[in-house]
Amino acid sequence: HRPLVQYILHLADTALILGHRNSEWCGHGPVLEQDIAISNIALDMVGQARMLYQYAAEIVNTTNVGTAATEDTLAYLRDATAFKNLLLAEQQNGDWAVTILRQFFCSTWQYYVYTQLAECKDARLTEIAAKALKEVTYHIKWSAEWVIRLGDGTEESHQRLVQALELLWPFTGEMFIPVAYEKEGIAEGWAAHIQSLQQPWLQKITEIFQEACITVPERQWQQTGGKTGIHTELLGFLLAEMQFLQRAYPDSEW
Amino acid sequence: HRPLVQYILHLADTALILGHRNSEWCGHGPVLEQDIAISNIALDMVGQARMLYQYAAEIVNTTNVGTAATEDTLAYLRDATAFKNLLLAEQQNGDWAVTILRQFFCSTWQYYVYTQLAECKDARLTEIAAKALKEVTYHIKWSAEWVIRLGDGTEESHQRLVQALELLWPFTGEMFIPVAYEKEGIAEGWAAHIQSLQQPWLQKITEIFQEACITVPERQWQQTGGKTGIHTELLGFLLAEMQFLQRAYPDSEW
Amino acid sequence: MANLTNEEVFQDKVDQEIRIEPKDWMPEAYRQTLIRQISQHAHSEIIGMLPEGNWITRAPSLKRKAILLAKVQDEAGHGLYLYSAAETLGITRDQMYEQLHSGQAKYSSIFNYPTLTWADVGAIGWLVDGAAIMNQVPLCRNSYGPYARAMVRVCKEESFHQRQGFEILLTLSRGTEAQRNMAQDAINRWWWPSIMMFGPGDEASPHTAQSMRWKIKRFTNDELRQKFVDICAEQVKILGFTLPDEELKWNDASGHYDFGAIDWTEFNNVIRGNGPCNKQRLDARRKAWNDGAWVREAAMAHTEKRKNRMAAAEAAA
Amino acid sequence: MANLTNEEVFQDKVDQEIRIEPKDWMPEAYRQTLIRQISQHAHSEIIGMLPEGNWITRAPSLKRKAILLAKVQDEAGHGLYLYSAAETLGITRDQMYEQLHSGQAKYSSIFNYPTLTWADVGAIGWLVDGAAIMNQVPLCRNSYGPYARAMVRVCKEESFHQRQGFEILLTLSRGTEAQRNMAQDAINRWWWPSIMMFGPGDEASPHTAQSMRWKIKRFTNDELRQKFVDICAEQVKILGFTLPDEELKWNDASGHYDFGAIDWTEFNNVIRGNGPCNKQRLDARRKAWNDGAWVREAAMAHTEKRKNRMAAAEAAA
Repeated sequence: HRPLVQYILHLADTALILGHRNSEWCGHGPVLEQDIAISNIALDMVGQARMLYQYAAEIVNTTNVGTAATEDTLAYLRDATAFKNLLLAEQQNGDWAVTILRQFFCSTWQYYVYTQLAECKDARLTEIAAKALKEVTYHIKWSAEWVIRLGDGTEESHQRLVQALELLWPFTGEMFIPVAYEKEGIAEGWAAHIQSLQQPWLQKITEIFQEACITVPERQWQQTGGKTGIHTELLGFLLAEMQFLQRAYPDSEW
Repeated sequence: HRPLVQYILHLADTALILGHRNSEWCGHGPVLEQDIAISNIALDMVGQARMLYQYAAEIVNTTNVGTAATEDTLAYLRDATAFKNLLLAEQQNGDWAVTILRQFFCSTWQYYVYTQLAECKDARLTEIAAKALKEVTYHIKWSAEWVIRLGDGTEESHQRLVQALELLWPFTGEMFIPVAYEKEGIAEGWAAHIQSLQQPWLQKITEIFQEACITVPERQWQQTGGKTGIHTELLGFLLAEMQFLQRAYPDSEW
Repeated sequence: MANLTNEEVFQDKVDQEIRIEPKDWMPEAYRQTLIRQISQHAHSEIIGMLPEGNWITRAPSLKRKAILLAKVQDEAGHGLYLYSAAETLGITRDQMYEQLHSGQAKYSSIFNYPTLTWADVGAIGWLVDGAAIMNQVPLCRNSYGPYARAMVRVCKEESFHQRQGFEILLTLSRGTEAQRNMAQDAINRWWWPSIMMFGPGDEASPHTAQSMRWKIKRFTNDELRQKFVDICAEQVKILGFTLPDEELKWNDASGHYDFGAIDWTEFNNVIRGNGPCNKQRLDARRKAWNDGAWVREAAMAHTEKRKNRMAAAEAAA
Repeated sequence: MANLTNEEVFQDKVDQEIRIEPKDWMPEAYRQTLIRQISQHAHSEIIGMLPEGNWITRAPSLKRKAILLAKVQDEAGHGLYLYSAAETLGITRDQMYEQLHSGQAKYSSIFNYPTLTWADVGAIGWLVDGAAIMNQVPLCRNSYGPYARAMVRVCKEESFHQRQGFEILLTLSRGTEAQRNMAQDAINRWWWPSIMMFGPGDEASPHTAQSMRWKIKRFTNDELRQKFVDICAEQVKILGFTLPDEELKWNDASGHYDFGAIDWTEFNNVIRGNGPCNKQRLDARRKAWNDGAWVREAAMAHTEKRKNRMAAAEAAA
């Protein structure tokens, strides 16, 4: 079950790390209502991560008798090279434009991934995906509206959105390039066929970008590595903060 | 020997945390020569911290048979509430004005403290202080020159220095208020008599401020707590980063 | 009725426990008192997000992270209800922010203390939310309708938060020695500031009588404080910790716990801006507000554009 | 001698291993080649501070922290020597910065890779500094005096850094399994980029001949690369790790190690700005430069003020 576990961790880590970044906004948002909205998305992300980690832990514990993996050992006791989240998820919040665009890209990806998983051959993943799908549908709506608002807002907001796009675009390609464990999953029917998702993803992005008066970048070089544990320099710092208590006070109940 | 150990840790922690903050500039300084200078001060601070931690570890190990304290267990395996550094040392770098002023305040304090310790009743502290004194003398000179340069530079630099002063001044009072372990040390002759140092410290500050065209603030409310482990919210984040590897990979040689 | 003044009609309603609504006549002093109190309360929710928010990224388990995130988000929601209630009295949210950022408006001093360990999150839930509830429950029956209704929603969530805080401390109390020390230390630091949340003693609280007559207030500061002490003195036993007050002990005669003298110098100091985090808290809020300016402008500009486009489309049709 | 052209006198000196000094006549192409090469080298030192600097605050022991800090500081020093050497050729440091920040000037592509674990600090010391030394030692004898003298100082420190890097890996190799994995992973990631540090193969390196005639270069890229591979292939055995090249093996006939084909597509991609950290590195330097503008202005303004005051005092005397 190793590839399946890796795949679940890839989904879980992406949700957790993106949730972590969003949660950094809590108390610091540009508008009170949006502070609530972004925290809410963070909460949804953490919730999805938990369901996925719990499932991964069960498989691990069933496969390797004697191990006691839990959602928390998986989240708190792996170092950066074991994390499999999309590089996009770990990018810094930057300004509101970066946060919004990161969310829009990720949510749209999650939407198509979960839509496929909701019909996949793994019953548990089907369940989780169906549940997550409802939340993600709202996340796309919310972030797309903000993309439009910023792109078609003031000159400054348009400029900031364009800069955010420049920063984040090279991290989107990774979404649609399957790594080893995904290929196995695609073959066995428990992973989303991500190559086929690039087109609908791009279409949705293009559609919203049109309303936002910005253009989809030309094909360009893309960063990869997140799914196999080769991250940007940012993840190590994020984990140092996130994991501190579990690391400093091992074997404690919280 | 508990009060002596606490006192040594107070000096060591202050040096380490200040060194840590300064080291954050390495590679990001405003002028290449000053990048080197601030890194050099960071290096001196870490060096002083090491001498002090080594001494503290020796006492601990001698007193409590079976313990294996080292400079690294003391630096890396204590949580924030056990750290005894001045609150001033943990304040964020902010801009160059904050960093410079923080250094000037701390170095001037260290200068007077080490001057007294160089003649105290504890032979080992005498040695360490004498060695540190040479470095600290240069740090005062360097930071004082920068205080003058910023205060008597452009309108912007003057304004920034004034803001830095507003931010940092409430953290200076703690330097001269002895806590329990210091009082014992003062009585026994192995700690600096810090109350008597406030006057010369203030005089040095006043002198440089005059050249820098800024004024020493009126008496005002002062923060305390650092020496007894009650810190600002900043220290926890600093330690999470600093201690990550030691925490994540316990019992390893590096 | 024709002979009654506005003032008398108003007080009569209040006396009969009929809610005052936004369109009703009310004394200007009543309105101003409410604006001050409700906006102060709203600001407290918003500033109150910061100390606990400080631990969201470091919460020690995913479950705790989710609970804490939801809690801090609830506080934002409370801020929202309360700003809306205050707006019914003729002040805008931006005006209230302006008062907060300029230092003119107050917020609860408790949030000027730092959260230094994870246990502080527990202590805030148990003690700070506990004290808040004690203050707030009577406000559910206060005379101003929008405020009373907002408070009903707030109180429901707050008591939930308090239980969560207590549960954090309970878990720590059953944990390692380091965890127990962490929890006791947090209680030691938060106890006295919590006690002070009820405000000055009755003898130093000149507005209490008027507020009680208007039914904005229903108990005096000291009454509520005593009730809080009585409850905490019992609950702390369940935790197996102690409250940092050597004079705390049961008094058979009064049927209450006696407790030590409050250090009002500290209280006044923190109120005057000299708490450990006053500057940090306000700076954080000002920064959020200033950094968000371009976002709010963009949203407004976009709404305007849409409106114009729709108007143009209609005109063309 | 009277019949010799400037060009001939110059080449004669070079051939006789007499150093060219700033005031000597030199061909414009020689000057431009040197400016490009020295400034590129200086930029590499400055950008090179960033990947390792990334681990200063997280170094796993105080000793390692001090060593790393000193090392990164040394790199700043190297940058300083080299900028000074370039300045003797008639370009200012600010002009060189401007070229760096605008993306016009290059720096060593190796620094566009991220440092992801502590072991990367070891791998950079061993491999990257190792490759750098291989390139740099011959430069100590290059024909331009200021550059050659700067390189003597640089090389002395670099070999020290390389030993420190090797020692980090050696310690990890004797450590826990996690540490050994960390080290092998770092070697895997840094090996090929290090190999590429010697630049394109000789057949694709058109300027080599001219540079060798001018004695700016003394060995071809491939010669140096082979030497580096030969040394590393031996040293990695001491570490008990492997180099990520299945074709690496000793060739009795050539007396060298054979090694696999280099992925020049990646090399060219990174040079074109598509490395994992190109944007991050340049952004960090631009930010440092822009954030520091007011500091540099203040320093200049202050110097000016002092000068004026001294002049006024003298005039008054």
